[in-house]
Amino acid sequence: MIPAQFDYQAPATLEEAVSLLASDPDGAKILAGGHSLIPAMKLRLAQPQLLIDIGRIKSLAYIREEGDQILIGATTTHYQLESSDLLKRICPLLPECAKSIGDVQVRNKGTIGGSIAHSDPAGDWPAAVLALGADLVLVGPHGERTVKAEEFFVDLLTTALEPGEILREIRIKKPSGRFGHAYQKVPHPASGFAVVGIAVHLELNDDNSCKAAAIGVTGVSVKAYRAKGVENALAGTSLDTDAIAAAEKHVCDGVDPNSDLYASSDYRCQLARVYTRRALQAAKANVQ
Amino acid sequence: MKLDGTHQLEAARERVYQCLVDPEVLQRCIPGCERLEKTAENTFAATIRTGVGSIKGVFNGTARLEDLREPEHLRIVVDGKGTPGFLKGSGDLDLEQAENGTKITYAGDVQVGGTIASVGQRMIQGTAKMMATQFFTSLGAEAATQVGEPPPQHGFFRTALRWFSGWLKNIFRKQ
Amino acid sequence: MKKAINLSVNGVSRTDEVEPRMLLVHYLRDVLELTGTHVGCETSLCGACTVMLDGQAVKSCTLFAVQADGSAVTTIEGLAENGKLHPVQEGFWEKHGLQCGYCTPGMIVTAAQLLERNAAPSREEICHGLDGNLCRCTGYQHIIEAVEYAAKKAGQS
Amino acid sequence: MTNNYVGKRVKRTEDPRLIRGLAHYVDDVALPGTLHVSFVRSIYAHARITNVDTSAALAAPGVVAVYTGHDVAKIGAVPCASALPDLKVPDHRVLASDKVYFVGHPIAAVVATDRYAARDAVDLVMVDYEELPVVTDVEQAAAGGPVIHESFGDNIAYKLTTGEGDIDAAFAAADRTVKQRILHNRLAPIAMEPRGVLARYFPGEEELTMWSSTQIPHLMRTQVALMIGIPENKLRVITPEVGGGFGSKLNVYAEEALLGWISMQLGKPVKWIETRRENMLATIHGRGQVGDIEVAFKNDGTLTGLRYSVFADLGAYHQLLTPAIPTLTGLMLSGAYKIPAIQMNITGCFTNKMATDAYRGAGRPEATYVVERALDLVAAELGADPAEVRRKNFPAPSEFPFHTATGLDYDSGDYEAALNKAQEIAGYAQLREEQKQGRQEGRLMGIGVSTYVEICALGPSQAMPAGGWESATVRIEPTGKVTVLTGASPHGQGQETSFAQIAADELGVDINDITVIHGDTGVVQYGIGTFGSRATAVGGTAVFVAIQKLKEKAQKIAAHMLKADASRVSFEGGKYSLEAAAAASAATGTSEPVVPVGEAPAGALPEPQTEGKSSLTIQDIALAAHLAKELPPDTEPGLSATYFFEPKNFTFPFGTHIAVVEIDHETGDIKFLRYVAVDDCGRVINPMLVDGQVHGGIVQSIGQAMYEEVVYDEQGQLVTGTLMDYAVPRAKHIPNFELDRTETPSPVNPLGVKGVGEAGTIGATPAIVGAIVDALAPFGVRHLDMPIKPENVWRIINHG
Repeated sequence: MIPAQFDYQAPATLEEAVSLLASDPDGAKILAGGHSLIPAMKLRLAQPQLLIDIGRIKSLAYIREEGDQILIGATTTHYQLESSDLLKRICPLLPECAKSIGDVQVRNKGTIGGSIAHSDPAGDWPAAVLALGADLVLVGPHGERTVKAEEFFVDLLTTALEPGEILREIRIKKPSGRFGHAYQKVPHPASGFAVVGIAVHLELNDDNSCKAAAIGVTGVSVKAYRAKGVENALAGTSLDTDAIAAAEKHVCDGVDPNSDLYASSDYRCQLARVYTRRALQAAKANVQ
Repeated sequence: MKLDGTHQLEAARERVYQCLVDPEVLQRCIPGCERLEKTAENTFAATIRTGVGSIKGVFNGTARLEDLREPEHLRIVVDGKGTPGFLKGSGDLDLEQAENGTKITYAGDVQVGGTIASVGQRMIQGTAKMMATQFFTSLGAEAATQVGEPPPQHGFFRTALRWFSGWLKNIFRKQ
Repeated sequence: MKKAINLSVNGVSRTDEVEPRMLLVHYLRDVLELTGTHVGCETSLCGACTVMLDGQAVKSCTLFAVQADGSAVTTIEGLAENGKLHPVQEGFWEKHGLQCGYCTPGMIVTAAQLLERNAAPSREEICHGLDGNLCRCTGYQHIIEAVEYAAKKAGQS
Repeated sequence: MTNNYVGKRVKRTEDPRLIRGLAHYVDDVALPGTLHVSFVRSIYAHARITNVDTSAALAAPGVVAVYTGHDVAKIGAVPCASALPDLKVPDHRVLASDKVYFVGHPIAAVVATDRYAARDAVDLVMVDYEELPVVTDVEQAAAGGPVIHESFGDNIAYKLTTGEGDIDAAFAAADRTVKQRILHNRLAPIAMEPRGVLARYFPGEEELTMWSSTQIPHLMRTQVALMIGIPENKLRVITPEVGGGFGSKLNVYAEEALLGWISMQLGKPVKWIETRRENMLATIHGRGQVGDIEVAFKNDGTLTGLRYSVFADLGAYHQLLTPAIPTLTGLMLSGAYKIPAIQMNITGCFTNKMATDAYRGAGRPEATYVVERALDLVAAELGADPAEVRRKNFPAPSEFPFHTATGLDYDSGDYEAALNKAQEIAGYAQLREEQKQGRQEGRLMGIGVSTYVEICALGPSQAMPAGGWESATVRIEPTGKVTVLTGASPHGQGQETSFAQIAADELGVDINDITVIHGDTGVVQYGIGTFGSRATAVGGTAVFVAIQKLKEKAQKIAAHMLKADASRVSFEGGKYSLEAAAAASAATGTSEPVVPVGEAPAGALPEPQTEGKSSLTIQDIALAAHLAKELPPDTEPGLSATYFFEPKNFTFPFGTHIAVVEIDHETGDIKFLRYVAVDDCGRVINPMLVDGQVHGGIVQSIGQAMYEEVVYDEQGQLVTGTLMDYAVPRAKHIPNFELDRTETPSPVNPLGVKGVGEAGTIGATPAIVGAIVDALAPFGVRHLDMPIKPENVWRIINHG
């Protein structure tokens, strides 16, 4: 219940945060909403020497349109995303995903950047940002770089963030044309984490055939991933029952599914298949 | 918890075996191993600072090599205790000469206790797999060098990157 | 090293020096002696510690007091205004939404947030809104009815 | 004032403080200079302790003391109050010194100036262990696994056979028999407030006050006094607000005695508040049985015999009632049915786990579950409707008191009435029709029926380890305020309200003039506590009878003051009046209260004015009794009465629960369509409180049936160590409950109440499991073990 001692800094700017982090890249941790880190600290599984609280950098919390992109600041809370009218209009997958994270208290304080940087294997955001093909903007002592979501999630709780780097922004290409979306999840009855979570971004041709399907999967493997097998199987199809049934089978291709007390690996795969289908059907049904 | 799998290393079996019984190499390959001191024949005192993401712990304990049958088999037995609990494990490693290197088949049993056991339920298996992968990836890099050459650099992050690129290659190979 | 914090709790301005690791819930309970906010788990799952931080329901066990520096906190003790119970408090009393009372402060604060954002929630929306709060006594049915009562009551006034 | 509170939905008097956050639980009690305790606990399930090095911890900032097992050897053993023949009782010390027997076993107590420093120092205590082989499976433990307590030679704590009737003959003569192995998952009670103790020793007075989150303040006082060697009358136990117990606080724990002892050593207040992880590790668990149920029956469905052979997983040590819990299972194996021969064979075994003990229902849910599962198996075997098989075996209302082959006499009941009512509310016939239709369309819908009976109002002292009575003192203060002191120690059940309802009706006073006090051994006469659905049936009865005693005295005083023979004075609506005829001849007077008590000037007691009055309120009498100027001869001043109620029998509430579920055949997900419960808990004092008890109980059943399970791995590590993995039901997991009641008064107590605290937990589990199994009947399923998770269901659907 009680964390080990640490030092605390609340820089006013991101630059300050980067230089603080550079002072001790191993012992320092970035604190955003704290909803992944603080529970681990209370169990003393994480004992950082220094917490750099970026929650006070006001300029890091935003949702805005810029050209054909949606820019989301790292410390934007789940609730801000859930309740954003702009996003409901132009990128409804994000609010839908946000709504299924944890509970209202967690959504009020937890941040999208914290969640993505922590890369919990059962976190919700990784699935959504993968499905939306997001770019993640990382800033470090040597400047800024952009990493594709697909390359960002490396392994269990392990990302492309180099020591000393901070996730600053999530950039998403504004969905255009005829698109549908869905995030469907089996929450663990105790923790609320995704046993399986499927995010779908679906683009249709004028004849209602599938132009492109992007599917982010969380909960199934040690890290979130794009279900390329499903995506490839759907491309060009009419998205009818048979096409979806044929495609859903590929959702666990190439991954070694997790197995735990609640769900064995083959049951998890079954859930992934079923929820892939349900998410696809839901996405198809809400195409504008 | 059972842990098993196979790894393909691009090095000759004898070389891989040498690496496995070389404490200096082992120290570099075991993720987070800060100290590996010989205390008796094939027995070492070890300090391992390891973890995933922000979850970290320090373990002190012993590592032992058993059932040495060069160049085809050995068993590694580890036992450590630390702030987040304890970990114990043993793994049998079988080395086979394969087409372009060595195929290692491992079968082990890992036990954890204390906090990590009671709170880390959904992550333990993933962590163990990840550590095994890191170990064998590093081992592969070590074995790819010749005796007397400087060892490869493979800190935690580099190892992960190397493993990641290897994984990407594998994906492409499959397709 | 201790850090100075300055915040408003239930409308009263507070200044203190705290260890950075001090959890907000311990600051409220042990330093300010506002013991209505409870601790029921250590993994952010029970919601007994819920308070309002700048108008948003948060789990005060998953926040350091230093993070609340400069903020306004409302705890269960500050929910009734001028001695008049908040409609959710009334609902819990009227509908027997509590038994042992331990989860109740967190449950009430969370329910208040729910009604602020959705004045007339459905049963399903109430359950979704209370997903972060555990109760082991009531079986939730009376809690749901209490929130429904409060929604109706607030709608009338 | 003629009151009619009993039977009404009266809002709780407890609530104003609770809903405003102004109530005090143990951790809310702050004393200056309090030291905080944190425990070093074993990370191994079975090991020899070779060394404990406390030097670094002692040197840490803020640390005042560190105690290990050897330091506290003088403290007596943690008590076990169960007396079973040939029971093996391990020497359960408050801190382990040589060996640890389960993960979480306390090894050292660190005392520091604040809770942060205490927690930090725990990490600095170095314990060296030598691991020993572990046994966690109860059957392996029985069959000769590693021996936990070496001196016993094996892990079998006791074996017991109970029951009446010729069981072998019953099975030999049966048309048919069924047998099923059944598992009762180990559960964690998870009271929302973890345990906690604050102890303060007064060196001058040589008195120790302990605030503890317990269900049994007086029993705890007795036991802790014995353990730490303080005279019992120098120890005061206060239970402030208690945040739920469910049996987990019906115990005396190592930490309680230790905190008292530490405070005496240091002469300072010391506090320990359990963390949730400690709560999962080292607060008792419930259930944990595995066994075979066998039933003998005739082709027409008549039950002729029942045998249950069970291994009870007791854990590493006995807590207060550990070995007794499975014996309660044996008592209730007749269920709501006429079964001529019943036998239970219990093998209680030690395992390297935390002790099991009383968790809501305490042994009786296990009985109801196996019996109800057995009835479903009989129905399946016969192809009969499960409700009809039950109906066939009910004793008729005229057969009560009904003697069972487990040796009990059920007090009263009309089981069929409850079944009929539940079926009617559920639309049972229509549901079966819908199910039939649905099956043809591939829908997996299931209906589960449970017609339970439970044993409550624990109980006659002969059957209880530490007395089964309950006490009450009722006192009317000079100002007319009524104080009720109850030895029961409610913690959320609402007896401050329901006892006030009883008192208000019986005394004819305003309910707001009544204060119910409990949970302070310095204030309240000795009592037993709140558990076993006893507080109202036993404790409420004590209040009721104490009031009658008080009124007898008041009547005498009233007669004296009214200058009439006591036999001519009647009591109604809070007033003693001369009988109508006598009143007519008496001087005319007002029947209004003669002393406007509430308007008395501050600091002065009004003088009772009785001259010429024909009636007096009981509050007038109270004042006169305290002034003692106008009392009949040989009458003690004051107006209070104490009563210790000894129940002659248990009570036997009953009811019917019907659960309707539908299963998603692709995911195995289980959804409730309906939940109907008709409970009969005898006379109802406050229907709102009764509903609340039933709701809460059913949801704990939902937890056991579908979500909850304490899981240890083979090495004895607790893998469900937090609420991240141990799933307590949330609001989204529950159906909309449709409750109703029948009301069959109990003849056992004058209130006619039976108790309802555990009914939901006892009656609901088999209905839920029955419904799930029924949904899966097309796959040939007859039983599934709990918790039934979606994966289990999916496996059945997809793999048979």
